[in-house]
Amino acid sequence: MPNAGPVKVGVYVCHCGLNIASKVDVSQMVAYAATLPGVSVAREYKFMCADPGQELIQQDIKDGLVDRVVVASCSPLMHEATFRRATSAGGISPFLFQMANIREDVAWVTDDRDAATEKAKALVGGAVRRVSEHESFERRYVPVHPEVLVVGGGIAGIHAALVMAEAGKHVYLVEKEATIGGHMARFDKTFPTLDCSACILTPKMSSVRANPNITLWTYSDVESVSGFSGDFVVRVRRRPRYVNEDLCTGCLSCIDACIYKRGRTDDPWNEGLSKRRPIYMAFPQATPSVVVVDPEACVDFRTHKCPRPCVDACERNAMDFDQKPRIEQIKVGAIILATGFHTFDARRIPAYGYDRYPGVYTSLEVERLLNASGPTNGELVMRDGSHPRRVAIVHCVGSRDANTNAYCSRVCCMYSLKLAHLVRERSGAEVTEFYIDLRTPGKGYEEFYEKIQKEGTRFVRGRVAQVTEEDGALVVHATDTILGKVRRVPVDMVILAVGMEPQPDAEDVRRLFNIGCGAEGFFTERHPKLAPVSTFTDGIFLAGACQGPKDIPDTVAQAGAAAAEVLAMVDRGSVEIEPATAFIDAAVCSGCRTCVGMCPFSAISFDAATNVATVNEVLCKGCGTCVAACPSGAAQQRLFTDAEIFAELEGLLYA
Amino acid sequence: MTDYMEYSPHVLNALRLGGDYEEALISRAIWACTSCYACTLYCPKKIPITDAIYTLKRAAMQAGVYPKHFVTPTLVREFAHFVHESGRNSEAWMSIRLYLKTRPSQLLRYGPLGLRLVLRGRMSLRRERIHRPDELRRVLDALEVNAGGRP
Amino acid sequence: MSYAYFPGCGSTGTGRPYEESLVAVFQALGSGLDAIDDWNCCGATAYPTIDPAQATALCARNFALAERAHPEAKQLDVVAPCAGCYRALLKAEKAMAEGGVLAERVSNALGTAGLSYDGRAQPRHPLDVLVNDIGLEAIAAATVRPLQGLRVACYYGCLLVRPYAPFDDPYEPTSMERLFRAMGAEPIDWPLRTRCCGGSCYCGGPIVGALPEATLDLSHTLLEDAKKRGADVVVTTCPLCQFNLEGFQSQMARTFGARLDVTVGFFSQLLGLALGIEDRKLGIQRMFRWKLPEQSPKDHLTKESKEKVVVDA
Amino acid sequence: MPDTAGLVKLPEEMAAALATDDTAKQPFAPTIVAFFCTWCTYTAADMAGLSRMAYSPAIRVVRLMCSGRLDPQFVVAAFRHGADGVLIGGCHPGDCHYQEGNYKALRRVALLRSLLGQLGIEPQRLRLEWISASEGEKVQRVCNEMAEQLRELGPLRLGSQGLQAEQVQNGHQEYLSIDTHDPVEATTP
Repeated sequence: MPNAGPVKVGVYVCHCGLNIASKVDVSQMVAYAATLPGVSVAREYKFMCADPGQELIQQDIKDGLVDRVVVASCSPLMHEATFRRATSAGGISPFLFQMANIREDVAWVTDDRDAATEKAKALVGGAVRRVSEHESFERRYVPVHPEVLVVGGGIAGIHAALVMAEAGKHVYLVEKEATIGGHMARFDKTFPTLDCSACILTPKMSSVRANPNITLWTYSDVESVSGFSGDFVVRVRRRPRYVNEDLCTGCLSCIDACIYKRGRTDDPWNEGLSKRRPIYMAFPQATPSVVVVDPEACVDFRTHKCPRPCVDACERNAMDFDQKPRIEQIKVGAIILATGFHTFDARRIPAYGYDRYPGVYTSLEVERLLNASGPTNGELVMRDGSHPRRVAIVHCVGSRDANTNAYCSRVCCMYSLKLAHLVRERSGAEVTEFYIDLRTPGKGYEEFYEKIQKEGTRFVRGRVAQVTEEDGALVVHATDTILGKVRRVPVDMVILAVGMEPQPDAEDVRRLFNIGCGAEGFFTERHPKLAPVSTFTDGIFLAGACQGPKDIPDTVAQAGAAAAEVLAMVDRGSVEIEPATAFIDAAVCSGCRTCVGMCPFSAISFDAATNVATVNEVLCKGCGTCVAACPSGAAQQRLFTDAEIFAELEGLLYA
Repeated sequence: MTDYMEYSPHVLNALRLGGDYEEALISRAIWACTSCYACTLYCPKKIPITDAIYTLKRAAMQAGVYPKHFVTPTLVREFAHFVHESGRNSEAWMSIRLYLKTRPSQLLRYGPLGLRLVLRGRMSLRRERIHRPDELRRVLDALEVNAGGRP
Repeated sequence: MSYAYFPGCGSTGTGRPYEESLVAVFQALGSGLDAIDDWNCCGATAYPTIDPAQATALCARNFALAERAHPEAKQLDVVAPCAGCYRALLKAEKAMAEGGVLAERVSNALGTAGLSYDGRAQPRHPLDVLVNDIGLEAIAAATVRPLQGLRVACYYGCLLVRPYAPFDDPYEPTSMERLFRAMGAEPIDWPLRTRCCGGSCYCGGPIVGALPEATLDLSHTLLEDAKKRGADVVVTTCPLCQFNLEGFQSQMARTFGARLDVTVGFFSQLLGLALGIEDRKLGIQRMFRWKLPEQSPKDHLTKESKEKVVVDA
Repeated sequence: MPDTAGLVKLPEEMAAALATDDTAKQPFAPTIVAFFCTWCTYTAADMAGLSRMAYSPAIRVVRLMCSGRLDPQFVVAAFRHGADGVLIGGCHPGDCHYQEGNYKALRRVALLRSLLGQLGIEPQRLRLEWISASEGEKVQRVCNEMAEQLRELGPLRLGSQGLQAEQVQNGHQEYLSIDTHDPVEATTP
């Protein structure tokens, strides 16, 4: 629709402190902008995003000087919302605004000041031409479904679910393992306070079970996600555990009755350091307190000839060998992903001898050995039954290493100090830590390091090159970078402080939820500082180590933050839908139906009676592919019309 | 080998980070390097340390600041001379020339070992050369930095 | 099939038994080694110190000559037995494949002599060829004097697997162990097998290392450890390592006390013995010391153990 | 040769001798219009900025929600208005925020390239790249590569007839005639 009368564009160039001003000649730009057709006002300001900067815009609109706004500053991904708000506060449609990104796209990536200024002028030229074509329309909102999904039942998922349930929201908590608790449930003590992991976690686990606002589905996977922020449709696949969850009381008499009196398969809960029986419960405080049958190990699944003493032993008749997978479909307004991490596979560094020398352990294995409910009831006993007298802890295994993971896993220094303390306390062994740097940033962390030093743990500053076996002992080879000498330290046990990696299926999960991953595979937050628990997909939030390595305090803090974001969204009751949706001009539509097949979201329908296609703007997500395909130009995308983009091109290139 | 270097590879790198380039240049550590590439392989930051030491050696030779009692720079020159002239290196001749130039007394000490090699047919006193040394020389000379070898 | 062959300067000197045994072994396994006509020195580790481009050019000329002799071959394997030569050739091949200023300069320089290297020629180590082309099964089948029970210390040294390891793990190589296990031997677990012997691999200049005392120390540590771990013989893939470890044992005895008396040979010599090749063809008579324990059973593989070999392979 | 230049400071004369000869004046500075999808490549460009990865000032970014929004006419218009090259950046195959917009871009670009060929526009002037949000370094590399290529290629000179509206419309029709639901190999051309 043509705009009545000539446009009055206000151009506001931001210095961004020195971020822009040091590379772009702002005054020259302003002078140039003032010469562009349609520009009525051109100003500069040190920080446009600050209140006085926004007020400049508002005042000019209110004074009738300006009816279109161009701000040349940072990326629209950063401050588009801010300036749309300012434009709207001035009294015109927030969409009569366009941003020119002269910080990320110009000042920060151009060496030459003249070239940067020229490029910035071109971008402003593009924005001015473009905004002249903008049309005003209203923001649109849809209601938010009040129920919430949390994926992952580790400490992050548990905490987020509890916070939201206590606020009265209904939460679906989906966990792929048979019990919630995650990695934290497998630790013995937590740093730096050395409080018992189980003692602080299990009360939260039982609160989950007891809270009527939480629907807990363990042994389950999210199969599909559709819909959009405020109105997601999620299908959850619940794998059969061959035990009726509603009937089982966790009395364990079925396990006692099983014909296999000893474990048959490696128990993943204990990192394979013990065997698991065909019917099992991961640990005594498992939540829900329901047993699971392992069809791979249970003889009845292969021979169908087992007398099934478990069935007889169950007073509640809970055994159900005919159970099939079930699909549950739910509607939720928001989703929190708390899918956690995976520990680095130490086999990938063969020089450390893991899986070759039985005396080499991963830190998680040692956590289990030291755990009172672990395979050795908390006693430090090696695979050969002996008790180590000398123990080496090798830091940065799969972290800070260009051959494996370049990043720091953040938790290993601290848990290694904790393990040193526990190993000394339980076994009296002499412990040597081999480290590159000791990183202890956290409340009480440096103090904890000093405490461990005072206890008598030895410290060698040097990355371990190799672990070898000589005369029956393990020898740790490292260059002591303080002494500048090679040390060869004989020990009985080596603990590899393995780093944190994304879950092996993180890529699938990422695609399922349509969010981003960084190069290392952790989920990407919307903004590293200002939107640390949001994702680029509205309505989907992150908590815990799926977003990057972090320890328990940080995980819980982030889970709380994610819960708060969700609560804010749900309580607001509605969310703004993508403004850049497509629409079809019925007067121009030729009824060719090209667009109908194009739409990935089935948002376009065709009315045979009128011979025109129409877009359901709630279903439309605003990709614009139908617009690109429309031969008659009837399909257009708000904020990305053909006219707007052609105008931007002209402005860019004739600047 | 780091036991025989006054600076281990990571100290050489620390000198670089701290801007003390010259100290690395005159060190004996760079001449003790056997270019076994262990440091490069084990470096978690993939710093090409061995190749950096090559660069240091080259710079030290050009600047003439290497430790004079060290045999390696002479060896390098002699080796290059042999290859440049005849295309191949002759173990025996090179060893003898080298000892004469640097440590004549050692020649007597290692003489018997050399003799054992000769007796077992493992040291040829013939000067090895290729058929077309001029062809090779042309290639090498074209790459001389000061001989217009630039593209 | 026949391979282009880069003998290296050591082949007429300390490495002579290496070359003799390799040629015999390849022949016994039905492969040939055709030396590149008028090959020249690889530049070893010395030439890069003078100039990296010239060092690359030395190797590139060899590739160019090999390619000229085989204009039809799509890919041309150049077998280089000396680990030092092998590494130098690999480095040059990678530098040329990477392109850039250096590669362009070297190409132009080759052009001045009417030569060109188009990337078809690729260096291969004979160990790689034996294990991955000819294959352990074929070698096990050709074994007539199995090395039953022989405790072999497989010494890789530095340059065979560093900094490039196209055919094995650079930290934990296993090719030689697999090879000798296929012939009935029992390779020892030897963590030092990739540790530098200190030879400061100036190909052909063995007794002139920069720090003789350091070289002696490193070599001694290796041999002492191999002996402690019960090795009957140490085998190497590099003439310089071999000479370094074999030739200075009396001096080690003077410096460190006890005599070690360790047999140090080339891997190809031991392989040749297992294939039933006579000692002279393997250059055994050229070695300073060569003492292998009596083997039992001495003759042929029993049916049982032959099967086991295949499984192990 | 690994790059050791940053590792040790070469004596000046040596560094000068080894430096590549790129001091010769390049009179031609190309202009490239880059259509980046907001979710992956535009975010990657922000990342490049955040990491201060300098690249050629030739690039002028136009943000689209999805590479699937790319109307071939935009490319034609860019050339007509004086761009020397057009770069299109989308999410990697399988990563499209809108499921398959990037596949559509791939097909459109393939067709467009043949059309441009008929008009005498060199194929190097149109480039499609998959760049994910975390690949700021790839933005830098691709932009620099393309700017360099176009510098060598020189300015775009359209024939006397230029790009006539008729040809544009023909191209558009030709593009519409292809079946966009064919699976297509997910590779960067």
